[in-house]
Amino acid sequence: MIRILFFASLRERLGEAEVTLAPAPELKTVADVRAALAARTDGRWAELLSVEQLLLAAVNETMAPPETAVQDGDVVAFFPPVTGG
Amino acid sequence: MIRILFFASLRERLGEAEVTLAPAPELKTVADVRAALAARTDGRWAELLSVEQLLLAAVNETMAPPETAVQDGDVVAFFPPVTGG
Amino acid sequence: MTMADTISSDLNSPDGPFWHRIQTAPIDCGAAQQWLSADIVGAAGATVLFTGQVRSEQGQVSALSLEHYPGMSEKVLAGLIREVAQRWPLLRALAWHRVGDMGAGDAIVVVGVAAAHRQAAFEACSCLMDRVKTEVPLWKKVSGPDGSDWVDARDADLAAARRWHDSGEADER
Amino acid sequence: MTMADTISSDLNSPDGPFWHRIQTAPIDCGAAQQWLSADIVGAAGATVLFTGQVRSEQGQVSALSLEHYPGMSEKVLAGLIREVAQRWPLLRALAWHRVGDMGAGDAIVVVGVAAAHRQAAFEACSCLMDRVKTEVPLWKKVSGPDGSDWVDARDADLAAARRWHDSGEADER
Repeated sequence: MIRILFFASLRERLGEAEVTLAPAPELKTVADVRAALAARTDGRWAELLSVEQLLLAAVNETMAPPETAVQDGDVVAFFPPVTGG
Repeated sequence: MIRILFFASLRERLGEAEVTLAPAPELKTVADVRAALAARTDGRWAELLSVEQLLLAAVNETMAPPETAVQDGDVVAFFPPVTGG
Repeated sequence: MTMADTISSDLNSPDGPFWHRIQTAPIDCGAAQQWLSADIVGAAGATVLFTGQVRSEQGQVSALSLEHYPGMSEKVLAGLIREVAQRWPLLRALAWHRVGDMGAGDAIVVVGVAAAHRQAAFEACSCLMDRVKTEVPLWKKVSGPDGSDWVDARDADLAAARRWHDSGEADER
Repeated sequence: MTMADTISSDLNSPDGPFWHRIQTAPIDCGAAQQWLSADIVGAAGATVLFTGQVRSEQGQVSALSLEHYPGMSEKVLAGLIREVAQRWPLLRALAWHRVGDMGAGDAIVVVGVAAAHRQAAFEACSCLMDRVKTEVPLWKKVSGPDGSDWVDARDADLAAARRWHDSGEADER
């Protein structure tokens, strides 16, 4: 399975902190995972995960651009630009 | 009288922390005071106060370039470049 | 997986030269300064310590809540310290970041370095702080009389962090 | 009139926004940080604290003695703080300098500022420290196994201080 985490405003607006996706041939990259999530028709998934939204991603706790490869067992996280400090 | 103070290595090498000079028509500026001191023939005054030595001066606790006016009652200080901090 | 409410494990330690920490407990800035200055060989001539505190914004901010990505935030913080210490010759460096709930005036973050000379210390501390602001997965939510909302990322912070990329480090990676 | 061995009078005070001090007693850096952070209106988002300490220089320095020009050193220090606070919007600023005898690892000077934003805090603190190094009448003498000698002024320090003149302040005077 691919574990997917959401943080901060994205987590709050989705109403979910975590979902899982079954690995599939069409889920090769971070961009693919995001597109799969944006294809969900329940709730605000399409809006909040659309490519128009400025979101960052990490794969296994390392920042990951959209083309980063994803495989079974990975943890993918999506979140808004960071605002610490 | 004009009070003259010396600090740090200059004080140590002169063997004096303070001298006084009587006001005189030829003692118009900091440079004049320095020249008067350098004219002393006892000890190392000529060497240590010569214009070749890199020294700073203050008049009444304010940094003062050589052309600064000096008058009766002033406190003039000479010292090497500062090394605090 | 919402707000982290545990103090993260310390793989690093006060005994080594680098010390990062994500913590829910209040930050003790005095302790940070003391640790930086305690260089037993006496080779550190300069320390620079930065603290970021919750601003009240004329009463518009009464509380601040900080969420992080547990595990990743510690990892990124540790990596930033290592990178900064490769660019400037540092004897010690620390970065402690608070998460969870805090109020106006509370310290959110403390970042500090010790070096032989002050120029390196100022630059390294400033760089480390700019990168903490833009690279560690942390998110602020502020509460005030009009309710609460997430803070937007500032372009000025991204520009500040880019300064350091333009002048070396990132180019070499 | 040799080594100053009195704590100079405080015309300024911990109750105001600026605090300068020439002191023979050891410097308490934690107290400096605490004072900077204690901004009751919560308007200060950033503090930057610099400390300079006696370096042992691989055992070549066992003790350091600092002479100053009593009266003038306090006056210059106070003036520098005022000038820096005119250039950057500071909520608090302090500069405490130790004089007299100290040993390796002891703090010689602590300079710190509090501001709304970090860029101003870093720049103001760095500028204040560069100017303290080159404008306050203070002189270091170091002692080691080979005897003692006065420290020469460094060109690098003068160059560092000039940076701030070139980019504004001094031009406006």
